[in-house]
Amino acid sequence: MSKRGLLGDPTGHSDDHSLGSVDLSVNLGGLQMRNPVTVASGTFGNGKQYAEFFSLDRLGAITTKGVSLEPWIGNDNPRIAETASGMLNSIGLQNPGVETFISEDLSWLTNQDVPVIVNVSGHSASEYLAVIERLEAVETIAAYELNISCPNIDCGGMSFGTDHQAAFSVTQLCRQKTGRPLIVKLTPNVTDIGEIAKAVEAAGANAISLINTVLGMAIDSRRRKPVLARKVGGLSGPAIKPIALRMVYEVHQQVQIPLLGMGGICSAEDAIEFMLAGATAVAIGTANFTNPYSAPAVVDGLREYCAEQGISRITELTGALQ
Amino acid sequence: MSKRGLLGDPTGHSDDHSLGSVDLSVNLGGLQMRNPVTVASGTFGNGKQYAEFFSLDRLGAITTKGVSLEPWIGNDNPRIAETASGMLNSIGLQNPGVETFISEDLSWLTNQDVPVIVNVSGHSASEYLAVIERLEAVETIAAYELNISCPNIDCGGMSFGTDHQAAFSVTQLCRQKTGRPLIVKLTPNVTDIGEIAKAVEAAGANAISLINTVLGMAIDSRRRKPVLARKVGGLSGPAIKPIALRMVYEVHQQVQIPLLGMGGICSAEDAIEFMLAGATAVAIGTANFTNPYSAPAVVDGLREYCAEQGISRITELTGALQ
Amino acid sequence: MVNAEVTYRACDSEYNRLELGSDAGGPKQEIGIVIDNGFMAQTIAKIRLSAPYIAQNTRPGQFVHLRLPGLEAHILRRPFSVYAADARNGEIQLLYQTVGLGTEHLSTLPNGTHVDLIGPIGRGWQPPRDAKRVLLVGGGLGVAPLYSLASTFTTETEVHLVMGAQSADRLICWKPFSTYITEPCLHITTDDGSAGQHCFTTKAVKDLLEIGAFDYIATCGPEPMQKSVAALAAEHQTFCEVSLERRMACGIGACLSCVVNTTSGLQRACVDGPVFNAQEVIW
Amino acid sequence: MVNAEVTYRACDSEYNRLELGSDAGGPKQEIGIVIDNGFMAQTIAKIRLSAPYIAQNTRPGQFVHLRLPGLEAHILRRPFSVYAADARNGEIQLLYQTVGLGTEHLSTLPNGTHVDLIGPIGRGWQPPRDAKRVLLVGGGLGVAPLYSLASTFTTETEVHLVMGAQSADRLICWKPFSTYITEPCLHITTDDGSAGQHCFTTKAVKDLLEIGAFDYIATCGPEPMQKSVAALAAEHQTFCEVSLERRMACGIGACLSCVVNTTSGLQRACVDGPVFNAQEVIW
Ligand SMILES: Cc1cc2nc3c(=O)[nH]c(=O)nc-3n(C[C@H](O)[C@H](O)[C@H](O)COP(=O)(O)OP(=O)(O)OC[C@H]3O[C@@H](n4cnc5c(N)ncnc54)[C@H](O)[C@@H]3O)c2cc1C
Ligand SMILES: Cc1cc2nc3c(=O)[nH]c(=O)nc-3n(C[C@H](O)[C@H](O)[C@H](O)COP(=O)(O)OP(=O)(O)OC[C@H]3O[C@@H](n4cnc5c(N)ncnc54)[C@H](O)[C@@H]3O)c2cc1C
Ligand SMILES: Cc1cc2nc3c(=O)[nH]c(=O)nc-3n(C[C@H](O)[C@H](O)[C@H](O)COP(=O)(O)O)c2cc1C
Ligand SMILES: Cc1cc2nc3c(=O)[nH]c(=O)nc-3n(C[C@H](O)[C@H](O)[C@H](O)COP(=O)(O)O)c2cc1C
Ligand code: FES
Ligand code: FES
Repeated sequence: MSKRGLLGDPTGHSDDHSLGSVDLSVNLGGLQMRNPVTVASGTFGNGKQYAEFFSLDRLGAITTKGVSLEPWIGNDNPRIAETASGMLNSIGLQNPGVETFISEDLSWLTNQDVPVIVNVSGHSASEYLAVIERLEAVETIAAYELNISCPNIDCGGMSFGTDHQAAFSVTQLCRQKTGRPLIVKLTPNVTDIGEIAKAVEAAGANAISLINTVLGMAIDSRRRKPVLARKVGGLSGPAIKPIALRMVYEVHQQVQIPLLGMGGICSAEDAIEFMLAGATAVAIGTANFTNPYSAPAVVDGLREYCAEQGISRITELTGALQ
Repeated sequence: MSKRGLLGDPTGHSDDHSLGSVDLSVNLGGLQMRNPVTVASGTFGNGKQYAEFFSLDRLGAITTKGVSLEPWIGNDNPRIAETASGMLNSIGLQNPGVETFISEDLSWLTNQDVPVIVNVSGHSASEYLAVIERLEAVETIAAYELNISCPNIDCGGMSFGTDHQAAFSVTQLCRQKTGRPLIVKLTPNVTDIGEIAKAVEAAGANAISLINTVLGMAIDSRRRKPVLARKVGGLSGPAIKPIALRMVYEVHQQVQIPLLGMGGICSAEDAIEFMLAGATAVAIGTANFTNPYSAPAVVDGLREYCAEQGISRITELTGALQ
Repeated sequence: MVNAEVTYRACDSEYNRLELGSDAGGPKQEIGIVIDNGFMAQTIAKIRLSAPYIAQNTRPGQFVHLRLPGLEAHILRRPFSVYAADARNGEIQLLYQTVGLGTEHLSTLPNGTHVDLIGPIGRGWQPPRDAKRVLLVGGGLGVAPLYSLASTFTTETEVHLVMGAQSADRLICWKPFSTYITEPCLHITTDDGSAGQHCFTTKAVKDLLEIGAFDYIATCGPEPMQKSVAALAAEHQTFCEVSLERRMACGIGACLSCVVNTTSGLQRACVDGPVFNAQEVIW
Repeated sequence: MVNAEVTYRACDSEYNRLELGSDAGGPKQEIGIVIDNGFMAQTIAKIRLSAPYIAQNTRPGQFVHLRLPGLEAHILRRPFSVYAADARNGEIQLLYQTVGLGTEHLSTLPNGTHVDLIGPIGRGWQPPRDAKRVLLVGGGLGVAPLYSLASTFTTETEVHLVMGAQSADRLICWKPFSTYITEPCLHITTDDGSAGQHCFTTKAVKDLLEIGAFDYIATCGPEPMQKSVAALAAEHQTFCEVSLERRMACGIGACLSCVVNTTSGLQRACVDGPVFNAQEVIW
């Protein structure tokens, strides 16, 4: 975490000219990013809130919260619980539906001079398709992230991500609807992540996001109740970083398409670990809550690391584990 | 964590007589324990080391490190890495083999007035069987814990625990060899833990241990290398508690046999959370490294909690989530 | 939004630069410095922090989102109402109850500790500008956001405060309120009768509403209490605002962890609240 | 195990109650209190702790396993050699280099901080009882466990110390050693020549071994250096001990995270070491 972020005064870009020569740009399956840092879906609203803290064009891309065909009301409260170096959430993909999303959130976001990745949810393959069809009409979208991995809704979501055949077919159907970069986001709650990754690659995904949250639970020993209304939720934050790194490393060895790594990233060092394991780009999620400047601080830190280590193009780091 | 433990002076039992009336005893699938607290295999050596800190008869049982037919040398160094609120290990089940185990470790341990659970490992079903056959000749063993879940050896270990048919058959074979309580230890690295749990129950297991470590990885961003020589390892400690609690909760709803819960337990509150989720007994693992008095401190804390909450038999807590 | 123009009491040193409901500065991250921190009662403590931006921009009812310094495994911030803010010397005060590891740790912070804050956050109280007779109802720590609200009324307004706690030793000190509220308008209740009236706050509210009409009721405290007060207000056709607590991750409107069910759909307690029109809340 | 009976130097206030290799008290958990803590060089600091049990029972070469206070997400203890122990006033000293978050945090602990220690741990140095000429070789922080070893020799033993560092500003202060080692026996090397001889420690060791025979060599520091020293010792048929660093979880022999490959199988650095007979180590 850069000192700047901690002191609450991270104004503008890191303008140190000695760092100027580092090329931070990456290409994530057709999505061109000025640096490898985006945010994790659902942790950044639709950008407006964080734009009060820093200019969004400092990031490589913005990933929106999950959007579905109809409005979803999400789960009951309490929706979050803190755990050791992590948190559980059971938001349940609350969102106003694709129409309101387009008219309200997207129209603002697409004026921020930053590529927009729209995270897409559905209860069924046809819902995913319908959302994408509707979004195809909007010119300013840079890529889709297909969330087939949400542990917080009863049907759909994670069930696509735990079965390689279902993952293949929903990806293939969406692929047929769009020429835009299609990123498929996988769940870590599986026995063999490589099998699912290979299936979505075969179905035409341009990139893979890893990882969504890990299924978990918190209990209040005094009240003898689950902390979350939904009882179980998705674990995120530093606690899951080792799990995420392992999955990125494993999947990188099994597919050719680029990876968007996430899970507990708080600092540039964390981001570099993901890139070394095989990620082309990274997303900052839960860390936004701890420090709203996390994402731009990671960008600055990556630039410093590259300058320090004599790396001229950050793409050199991807998979460069010795 | 009790203050006593922190001050390094936890002498003897908690002798507060107002707490005397709480019945802490539990029966774990035929294994009678004076309290629900044992230690997690591999984190407690074979007891001798911790006996320098407290009398082992304060615990409900001791679980030995994994023992195999022949000596195993384990993995290369480094074998551990620290992660946020957790650690990775890739010890790789180093052990001197069942003969030396019996003559050296077991003979000492069985004089400590505490039931001994022997954790059994193998590369193949026939190795598991051979170890159990050999151990059947030793009278002082209270129960077996079948480790079909170690992520740190190449063949065997986890592969039994990720496939419900393999889990069924190795459990059934072992079942046929022994009348002793047979506890089967499962891996969390699966899509559907309930399926595996039901398989081992059907095969005749008397209890289920949950969870072994979660596959993970740590990377040194400066040296651009994995921290562990084996690259990947098993994540344990507070970071994984939410994952473990969720699995105990889920399995408790799907099987009738009792559960031995573990994964990040550090305090009596943690232990109670596991019991509320459905565990009959609990094991202290990584916490022993942080505080060697963790296990007896949990016993004392459970007694205090029960006294405070007016619980006369601790078995009331099992599955008592509202 | 009601944009109240208020003339301030002479004795009111706090909030003198703030306007109720005006569009003061939005939330920023600010590193506060502990000036003073200590227990006031059994489990209730007060912390004073130097945090000029927040002190100058907070409106009554808003809160700060505080990162617990030195608790690295506790990754979430903690929301606390701003109890008092002094724009001139750049200080804010928070009242807090030690209910868990975070607040217990908070109570150990020595003077000089740097504390990472985000604030001021949220929609504050929106009393009608011409309210003549107002009733503030605080249960337990719920009085925290009411103190600064009390300070905003002019002498022309008759301000009543009902203040309840389980027992005398858990009662927040009411003395500071006497700057803004005259003795007969101060109604103390305890569940066990160890101080003030021996009843729940709702009983005292009920009695007051039966004696005379109010133009505005503001309440904060345990949700069942707020719900009862809201029901009483509805019964007496009185405009009532509640301040709701929800577990919060981001605290700035991004994560949807803090939603409140209202007649206009799900609202976020952090930025659409924490103060809501009581009649719009679906309990 | 060699059970050395040594007569102590008059000036030796430390370790005066300890016997090399004797069965002193085993490891216990003890809450130490920081008496003094500060940097001595660039990234090298010294911490003095009150810890009477450990101070009274430590033998040269043993270590303590320290819990980082206030770093709750760092669940593993950190091993540090006991640099010096004073049995009479119950104090121990550790020398440490800030290499990561844990040691950096350690350097910020104010006096009075309580630090959870387990110690003394491990097999210490086992010099032959009748050694007439001994050579101690410390690279970087590797000199830490050599200071107390130096203190155990009588005036009848000629003690040489080779002490190396990358550069002058990373060199441990050698002054304390002059209590036990006379000036001509003190050999300083730096990789960049900014102090002492401009060479690696191994070069200095090689030269010394060529000039005259030693009865005992003890070395600690980077593993490649120790390996080279061990090889030189073997060449000159000199009994040599090394002190090996491994990542440690339990620190008390239970977890097998710290193993060292030796001619008698895998040994645990924490309890079977950290000091090993160099000829038994399979590098
Ligand atoms: C808008 C708002 C204003 C508040 N103002 C005050 C105040 O002025 N004084 C005061 O003492 N308390 C106030 N609270 C409650 C305060 O945030 C919690 O008591 C505090 O977070 C508990 O932290 P802990 O670590 O001690 O407890 P823990 O139980 O260990 O906390 C665990 C998690 O639960 C959350 N949590 C626990 N209790 C509450 C709660 N009641 N409301 C919301 N989240 C909770 C924590 O933030 C944390 O994420 C306010 C809450 C909100 C939402
Ligand atoms: C027996 C023994 C004696 C030691 N004596 C000293 C001493 O006197 N002075 C001193 O400065 N250092 C000594 N060390 C090394 C010291 O333990 C590490 O420098 C320290 O643990 C680093 O912690 P960190 O949090 O700063 O680093 P991090 O790199 O953040 O630590 C991460 C993890 O790696 C482990 N680790 C990192 N470096 C080492 C290392 N070199 N050896 C073993 N584990 C390591 C840590 O213990 C921790 O578990 C000794 C090590 C051993 C095994
Ligand atoms: C509050 C919250 C909401 C989330 N919502 C979504 C979502 O709508 N769609 C999605 O694909 N992932 C969602 N996620 C998962 C994150 O995008 C990310 O995959 C996960 O949190 C791991 O990254 P982190 O540890 O950095 O947070 C959400 C996570 C959190 C914490
Ligand atoms: C160093 C270490 C060694 C372990 N060795 C074994 C083993 O031999 N057999 C086994 O079944 N589990 C082994 N485990 C797993 C633990 O028994 C336990 O299931 C896991 O660590 C989760 O509990 P915890 O978080 O409390 O440590 C080991 C864990 C650690 C940390
Ligand atoms: S706390 Fe994140 S939206 Fe309210
Ligand atoms: S550190 Fe556990 S055996 Fe050595």
